Amino acid sequence: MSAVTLGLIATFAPLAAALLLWALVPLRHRGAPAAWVTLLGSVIALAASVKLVIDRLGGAPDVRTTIPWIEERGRAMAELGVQLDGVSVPMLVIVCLVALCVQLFSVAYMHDEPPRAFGRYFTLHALFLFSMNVVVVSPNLLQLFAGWELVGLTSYLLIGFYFAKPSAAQAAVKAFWMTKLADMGFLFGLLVLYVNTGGFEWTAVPGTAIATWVTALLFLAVVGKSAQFPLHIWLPDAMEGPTPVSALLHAATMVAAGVFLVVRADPLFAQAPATREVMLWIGASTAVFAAGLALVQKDIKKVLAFSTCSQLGYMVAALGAGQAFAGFFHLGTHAFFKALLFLAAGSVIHAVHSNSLDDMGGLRKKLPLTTAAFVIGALSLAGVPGFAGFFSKDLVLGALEGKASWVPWAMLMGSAFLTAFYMGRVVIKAFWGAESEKAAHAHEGGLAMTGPLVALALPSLGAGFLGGWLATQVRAEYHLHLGLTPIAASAMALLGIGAAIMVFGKGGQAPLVGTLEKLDAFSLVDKTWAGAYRIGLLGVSSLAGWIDRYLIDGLMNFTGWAALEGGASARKLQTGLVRDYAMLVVVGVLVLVLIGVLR
Amino acid sequence: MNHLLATIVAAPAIAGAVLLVVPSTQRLAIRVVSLLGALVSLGASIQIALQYDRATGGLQLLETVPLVPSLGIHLKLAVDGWGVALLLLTGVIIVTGVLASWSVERRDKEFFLLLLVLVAGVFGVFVSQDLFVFFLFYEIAVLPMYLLIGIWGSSHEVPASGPFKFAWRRFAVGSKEYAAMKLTLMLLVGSAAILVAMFLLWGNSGARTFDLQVLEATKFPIGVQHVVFPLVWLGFGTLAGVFPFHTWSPDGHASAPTAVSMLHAGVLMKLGAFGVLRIGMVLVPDAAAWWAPIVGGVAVVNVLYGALCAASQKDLKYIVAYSSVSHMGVVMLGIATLNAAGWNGAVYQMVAHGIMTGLFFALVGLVYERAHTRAIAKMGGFAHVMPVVAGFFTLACLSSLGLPGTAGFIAEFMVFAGAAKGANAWWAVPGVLGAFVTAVYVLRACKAIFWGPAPAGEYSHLEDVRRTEWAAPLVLGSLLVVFGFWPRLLLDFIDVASQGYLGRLPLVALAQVVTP
Amino acid sequence: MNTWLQVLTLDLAVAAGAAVVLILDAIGTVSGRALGWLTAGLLAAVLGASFVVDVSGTVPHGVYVSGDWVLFFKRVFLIAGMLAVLGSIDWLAERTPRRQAEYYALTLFSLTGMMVVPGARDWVLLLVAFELMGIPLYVLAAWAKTDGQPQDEKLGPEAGLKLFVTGAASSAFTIFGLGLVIGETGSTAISALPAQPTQLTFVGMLMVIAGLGFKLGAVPFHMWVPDTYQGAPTPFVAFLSVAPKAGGLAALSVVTLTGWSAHQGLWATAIAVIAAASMLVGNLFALPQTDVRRLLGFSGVAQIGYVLIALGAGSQEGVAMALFFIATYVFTNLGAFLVVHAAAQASGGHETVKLAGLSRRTPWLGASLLVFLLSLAGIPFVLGFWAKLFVFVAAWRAGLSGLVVLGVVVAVLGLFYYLTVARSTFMAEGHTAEPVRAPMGLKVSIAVCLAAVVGLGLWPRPLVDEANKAASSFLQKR
Amino acid sequence: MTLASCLILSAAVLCVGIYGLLTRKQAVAMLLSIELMANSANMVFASYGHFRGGPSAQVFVLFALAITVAEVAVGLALVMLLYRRHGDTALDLASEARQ
Repeated sequence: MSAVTLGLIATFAPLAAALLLWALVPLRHRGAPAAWVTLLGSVIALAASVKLVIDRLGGAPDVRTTIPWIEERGRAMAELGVQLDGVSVPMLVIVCLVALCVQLFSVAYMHDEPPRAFGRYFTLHALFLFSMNVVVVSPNLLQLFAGWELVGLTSYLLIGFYFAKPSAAQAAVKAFWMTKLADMGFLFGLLVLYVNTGGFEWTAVPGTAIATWVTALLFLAVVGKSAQFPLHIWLPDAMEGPTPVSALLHAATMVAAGVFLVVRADPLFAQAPATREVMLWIGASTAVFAAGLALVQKDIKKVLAFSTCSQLGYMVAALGAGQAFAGFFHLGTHAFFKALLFLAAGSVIHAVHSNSLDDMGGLRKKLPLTTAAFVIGALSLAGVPGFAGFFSKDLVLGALEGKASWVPWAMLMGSAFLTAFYMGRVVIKAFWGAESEKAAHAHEGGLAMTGPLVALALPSLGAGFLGGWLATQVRAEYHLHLGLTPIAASAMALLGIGAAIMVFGKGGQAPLVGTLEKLDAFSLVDKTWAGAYRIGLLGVSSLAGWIDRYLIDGLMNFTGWAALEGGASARKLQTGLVRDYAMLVVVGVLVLVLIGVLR
Repeated sequence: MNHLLATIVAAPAIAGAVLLVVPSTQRLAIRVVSLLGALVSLGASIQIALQYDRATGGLQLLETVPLVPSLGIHLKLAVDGWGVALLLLTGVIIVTGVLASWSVERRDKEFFLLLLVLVAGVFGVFVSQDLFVFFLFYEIAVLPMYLLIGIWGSSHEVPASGPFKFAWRRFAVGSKEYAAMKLTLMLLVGSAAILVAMFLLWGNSGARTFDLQVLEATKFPIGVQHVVFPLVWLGFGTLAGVFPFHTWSPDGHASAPTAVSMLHAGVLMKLGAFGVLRIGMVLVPDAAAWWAPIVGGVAVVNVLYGALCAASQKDLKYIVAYSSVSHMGVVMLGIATLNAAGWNGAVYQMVAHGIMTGLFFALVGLVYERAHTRAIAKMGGFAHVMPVVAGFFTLACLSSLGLPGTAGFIAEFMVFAGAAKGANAWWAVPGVLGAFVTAVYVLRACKAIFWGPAPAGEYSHLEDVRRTEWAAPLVLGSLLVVFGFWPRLLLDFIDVASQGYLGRLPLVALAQVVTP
Repeated sequence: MNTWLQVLTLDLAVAAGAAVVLILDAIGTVSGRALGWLTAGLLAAVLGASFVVDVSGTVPHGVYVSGDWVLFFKRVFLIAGMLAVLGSIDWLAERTPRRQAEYYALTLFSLTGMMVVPGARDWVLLLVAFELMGIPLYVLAAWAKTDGQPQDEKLGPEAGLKLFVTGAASSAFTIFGLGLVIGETGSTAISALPAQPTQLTFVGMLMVIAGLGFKLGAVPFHMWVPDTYQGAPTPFVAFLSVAPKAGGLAALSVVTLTGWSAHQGLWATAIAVIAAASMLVGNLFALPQTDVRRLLGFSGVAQIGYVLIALGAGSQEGVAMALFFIATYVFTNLGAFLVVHAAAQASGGHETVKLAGLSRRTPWLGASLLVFLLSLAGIPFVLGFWAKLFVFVAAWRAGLSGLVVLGVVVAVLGLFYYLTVARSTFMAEGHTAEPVRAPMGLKVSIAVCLAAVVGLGLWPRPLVDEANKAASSFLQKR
Repeated sequence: MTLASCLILSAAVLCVGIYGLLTRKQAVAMLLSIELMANSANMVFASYGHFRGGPSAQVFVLFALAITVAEVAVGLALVMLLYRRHGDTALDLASEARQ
C-alpha cells in the first residue's frame, strides 16, 4: 500500500467508526459494542501508522498529495490532502498509540456509565482521533486549522461529557470559548497569509514583516490551545471531563497540537525572530507559573493539569528558542508519560472514587502496578536521567542555553526543580504515608486498565532513546552532550525529589505554599477573564440589545406611530360640518385658479 | 428542451390549487398533497443540478413565454449557477418544512396552501430572468407571510421603555399581529424602492425591456446607476436584514410558526441578498463598485451588532433570529467584497445559513411545542429527555459559529478571505469577531437549554423527536456536515456563476489575488 | 353622420327600462324583488346588446361621438349598475319595501346620464348628462331616511345633504366657469377653444375642472365621501363609489383631452396637484378609521389620486391606463363594499371589529374580501396590481416620476389599513361562529367581482387591449 | 356698462353666494346661497350673450336654469328630511358622521 493510502486509512478508520456509531443508533445505545468499534478503528489507524514508520525505516520518501477543496475562479483556493513526512508520521504513531491505550483504559474506567453514555463516549473518542489525525497529516495550514477546530469540538463535548453537572458544562463552554478566542488569531493568521501569498502553505516566504504578523497570530492560537499564560485557565477546569479524556486530550495530544503547529510551521516561524522571542518568554513564564500552581492543588488531576501547562511552556520556550526539534521531542515523550500519569491517576481515582489527594495515601500496597506506573511517569516528568523526559527536557534546556538572555533558561531550570518537587509531593501524598479511609477498599482494575498503563510505561521509560531516530526524521541535529545543562537539569530533578521527600515525607508543607494557595484561590487571571466576559461582552451585548429594541426598533415604531398620529390628528379636520366642506370646496377652487393664474 | 424550471415553480402552486378542492377534514390528504408538491420541486431541483453543465456555466434550461410584450415583460425562466444552489436549498427547506408542520392543528388547509404559494414564489425568484417576473415572484413570496405569522404565530410581551416609549401604546409590540404587520410593511417599503429602481432600469435600458440579459448588456448612465443601486440595496436589503432595517426580523421570526420561520429565515432572507447580488451588483456594476464600501461597512455592523444583540436575548427564538441578522451580514459582506472568493462565500453562506437556520428553527419549534416556553431561563437539562434534539441543536450551533467541518465554516471563511483581499481588508476583523461572539451566545444557549441536571416537574416528560419530525434534523443536519466537508458539491455551480458575473465589475482587476 | 337614435340606443334602452320599472310598479302586480331582478336582467341585456348593436358613429354637428371609447365606459357603467342592483335587491326588499321601484328607476336614470357623458362633445349635453347622473345620487344617498341602522338612522339625510351641498356648490362653480369659457369662445362645442385664450378662459377652465373633481371625490372636494359612504345604504355606496367616479373620469378626460389638449400645461398641473393631494390625504385619513365604509371611502379618495396620475400624463397610454384602472376599480371596490355589506347585515355593524372572524364564519367571503383588499393595495397577481403598475408606467413615461414615487410610497400606508381589515377578518376570533348568509343577488354579484379580480389579475391582457383600443379611438376622434 | 363690469358684478354675486353658503346656519338660507351662486353663473352667460352676441350663451342659460331648479328641488326635499329627523333645519345638526 502506498503511503498516501496508509495515511488515509489512519485518518479515516476512526471517522468510519464514528460515522458507523452515529448512524447505527442501536449499536451506540448498546454501549459495549460501541467501544469495540472505536477500538477497531484505532487499531487500524495505529497499524497503518506503524506500517508507515516501518516503511520510513525502509527508506520511504516524504509524500504529499492534495486535492482542491474550496475553489475560486475555477482554481483551488484551498486544498485538502495528506503530507507524510518526518514530522507527521512519528506524531501519527504517538497519537494513535496513546489514543488506543486511553480508549482501552476507558473500557474499564467507564464501565459504570449507562450504555447510551458509554456509546456516546466512544463515538466522541473515534471522532477525536479522526480530528487529531487530520491535524497531523495536514499538508497546509488551512486543513490543520480545520482539524484544530474539530479537536476543539471533541474536547468541548468530552469535557462536557457529564453534562448534568453544571461545573462540567461550564468547564466545557469555557474551554471552547477560550480556545475559540485564541483561534481567531489562527484565522487572522491564515487570512494574512492568504492575502499575501495566495495560499496556506507553511513553506511560503512572505517576508519578515508579514511572517511576523502571521506567526504572531498563529502563536495566539497556540497560546489558547496549548494553555499558555494568560489563556491557560481553561485547562485546569477541563479536568471536569472523564480522566481518560484528560489523559488523551488535555495532556498527551490535543493540547500539544499547538506545539505541533509551530513545529509544522517552523519555516514560517524561522522568518519571524520577534515572534520567537515572545514565545520564548511566554513559554518560560508559563512553565514557572503553572509549576508553582501545581504545587498547591489538592486535586490530583489539577496537579497534572498545571503540570501539563508547565510542560507545554517548556515546549513553547524551546520553539521560541528556535529549536523546533526540541519542542517536538518533548511533545512526544510528554505525550507518553503524561498520558501514563493521567491514566494512573485515573486508576487511583477509579479505586478511591475521589480526585482529592487528601482521600488518598498509602495506595502503594493496594495498587502496586498503578504506583509503579505513576512513579515511572513522575520520574520521567521530573527529568530524572535515563527516563524519557530527561532526554527531551535536556534538549529543551539545552536549546535555551547560550541565548542572549539567560533568564528563560534559569526559569526553566527553576521550574525543573519545581516539577520534581510537586511530583514528589503527589507521589508521596497518594502512594506513601498512612492509608486513608477511602483507600482501604481500593484494588487494581482489570487488564483493560493495567494493560494500557504498562503499554505507556514502556515508552515513558525508553522513548528518550528514540531521539536520534526522530532527529533524522525531521533532519535536525541531535546528540547527547555532557555540558552544563544536563548536569544542572539532572541536579534540579534530583534536588526536587529530595526536597519533596524531605518536606512531604514528614507530612510537612512546602515554604511559600500559603502565598501560592492564596494566589491560586484568588485566581486573578480567571477573574480578569470572567470580568471581561461579564462587563465587556455581556455588558456591551445588553447595551446592543437595548439599543436595538428601544432605539432602532423604537424609531421604526415611532415612524408607524407618527403616521398613525398624523392620521388621527388629520381626521379632526373632517369636522362633519357641511359648511366646512363647502369651505374646502371654495378654497380648492381658489387654489386651483390661483395655480392657473400665477403659473 | 424540457420544462424542469416551469415544473419546479408550478409544482407547489398546483399542489396549492389541489388543496383548494381537498375538504379540510381530510387532514392527511392535505399533508400528503403538500408534501408531494414539495417533493416534486425538490426532485426537479436535484434534476436541474444534475443537468446543469458546470463547465459552461451561464444561463441554462431557458424557457420563454411572452407575458406583456408591450411592456417588455416575458416569463423567461433560466437558471445560473447561483440559482442551482439556491433552488436546492429551497427544495430541501420546503420539504423539511412541510414535514415539520405535520402537527399544525388549526386551519391546517389554509396553512399549507399559503406555505405552498410562498414557496412557489421563492422558486420563481431564483429562476426568473426577467426583472419584472422576478419582482412578481418576490412579492408572492413575501406576502403570505402576513397571514402565516398573523394566524399561526405566537405572541409575547415586550415592555415599553426607552425614548420612544409613547409609541408602544399604539401597538401591541410583541404580538403576532404586530410582528406580521411590521414585517409586511417594512418589506413592502423595500418593494416600493425596488419597484422604483425597476422603472429606472426599464426606462433607461433603451430597449424598454425587463429582460435581465438585455439589462446586463446595457451600460446604464452612471447617474441612473447611483440612484438604482441604493434603492436595490435597501429594497432587497430590508429582506436580507440590512442594518437598520432588520428590526422586522427578530419580531417576525420569533412570532412565526416553525415552518414559516424555517422558510423565512432559511430561504426568504436569501431572496433579499440574492436580489442585491443579482440585480444590484450585476446590473449596475459601476455604482455597485462605488457603493461597495458602504454596503460592506453596514454589513460589518450587521455581523457584529447582530451577534451582540443575539447575545443579550433571553428568548430562544430571538437568539436565532438575531443570529440570522448577523449571518446575513456575512452574506452582505461577501457581496460587498466584489471578488470571487467573497461572492462564492456569500452564496455559499446563503445556502449554509439557510440550512443551519432551518435546522435551528425546526428544533426550536420542537422544543417550544413541547415545553410551551421559549424563555431560556426556564429550560435546562433537556438533553436528558430529548437527546436527539440536543445533538442536532449542537450541530446547528457549531455551523453557526463557523466550525470547520460544517457548511458555515466554508462560507464564512471564503467571505472573510474575500474581504481580506478586497479593498477594505479590515472588514475581516469584525467579521471574525462576530463569529466569536456567535460562539459565545450559541454555546451559552446550548448549555442553558440542554445541559445541567435532568429537568424536573412539567419538563421531565418531554418527548424526543418522533415520526415526521425526524426529517428536518436528519436531512438538514446531514447536509450541514456534507457541505462542510465537501463544498464542491455546491461550489462548482456557484463559482462558475460568480466568474461570469464578476467580469462585469470594473474593480475586478484591483481585487485580483496576488499569486506567488 | 348617424342618427341620434342609433348612437344612443343603449342609453335610451336604459332610460326606457327606468320607465318600465316605474310603470310596472304603478300597476302594482310585480314584487319589488322581481323588479330588482328585472332591472339587473335589463342591464345585463343591454350589456349583451353592446356587443351586438353597432352604436358607433357621430351625430350631426359632432355633438355626440360614439365609438370604442364610449362603449368601454358604457360597459363599465352597465356592469357596475348591474352588480350594484343585484347587491341591493334583498336589502331594499327588507328595509324599504315600499320604495323599491323608485330606487331602481333612479339608479337607471343616473346610469343613463353616465352613459351619455363619455360621448358628449358639447357643453350643454355634457352638463345635462353630468347632472342627470348626479341628481338621482343625492336622492339615493338619503335613501335610508328612516330605515338605516338603529345607531345611524340620522345619517341617511346627512349623507344626502352633504353630498348635495358640496355637489351643488361644485356645480355652481362649474357653471360659472363654463360661463366664462363659453362666453369667451362663443361656442358651446367643447373643442372650440380659441388659439389665444384669455386669462378669463383659463380661470373658467380651472373652475370646470374643480367642479368635475367633486364627482371624482378628489381632494379637496372629497369631504363628503366618507360621511356619505357611512350614511347611505351600503349597496348604493358600492355603486356610488365606483360608477360616478368613472363618469367623472369620462367627463374630465373629454374636457381635458378633446377640447383643451392644447393647454395641457394648465390642466396637467392642476390635475397633478389634485392627484398628489388625493393620494396623500386619502391614505393618511384612512389610517385611523374604524368603520370600514369610511376607510374604504378615504381609500377611494386615494385611488382616485392614482387615476389622476395617469390622466395627468396626458398621453394615449395614460388615458388607456386610467381606463384600465377605473375598470379594475369597479370590480374591486364594488366587491369589497358588497362583502362588507353582507358581513355587516349579519353582524349588525360596519366597524372593522364587527368583521372579526369572517374568514372562519364564511371562508369564501373572507377570502373574497382579502382578494379585494389586496387588489386595492396593489399586490401582484390580483387586478389592482396591474392597474397601479400600468398607471405608474404611463406616468413614468410621461415624465411624472415624482408622482410615481409618491404613489409608490403612500401605497405602503394603504397597505397598512387594508391589512388592518384583513387582520380582523382573518386573525381575530369573532364573537360568533355562525356563517354569514348572503342572499342570492349579493352572492352572484360578489362572485362576479371575485372572478374578474382574480381572472384578470392572472391574465390582464384582454382588459388592457380593450382599454388601449378605447383610448386610441378617443384620441383619434377628438 | 361694459362686459368687464358685468362680469365683476357676477363675480360679486358669486362671492355673496359663497359668503352665504359659508355663514348661514339655516339649511334653507344655504340653499338660497347656492341658488345665488348658480345665478351669478347665469349672469355671466347673460353678460356674454349681451355683449358678444350669439346663441350659445343664451341657450346655455336655459339648461343651466333647469338644472339648478332640479338640484334645488332635491335640496329642499333633503332639507325636509333634515327637519323631520331633527325638528329643525339648522345645517350643523347634520354633523354626526365625522372624523
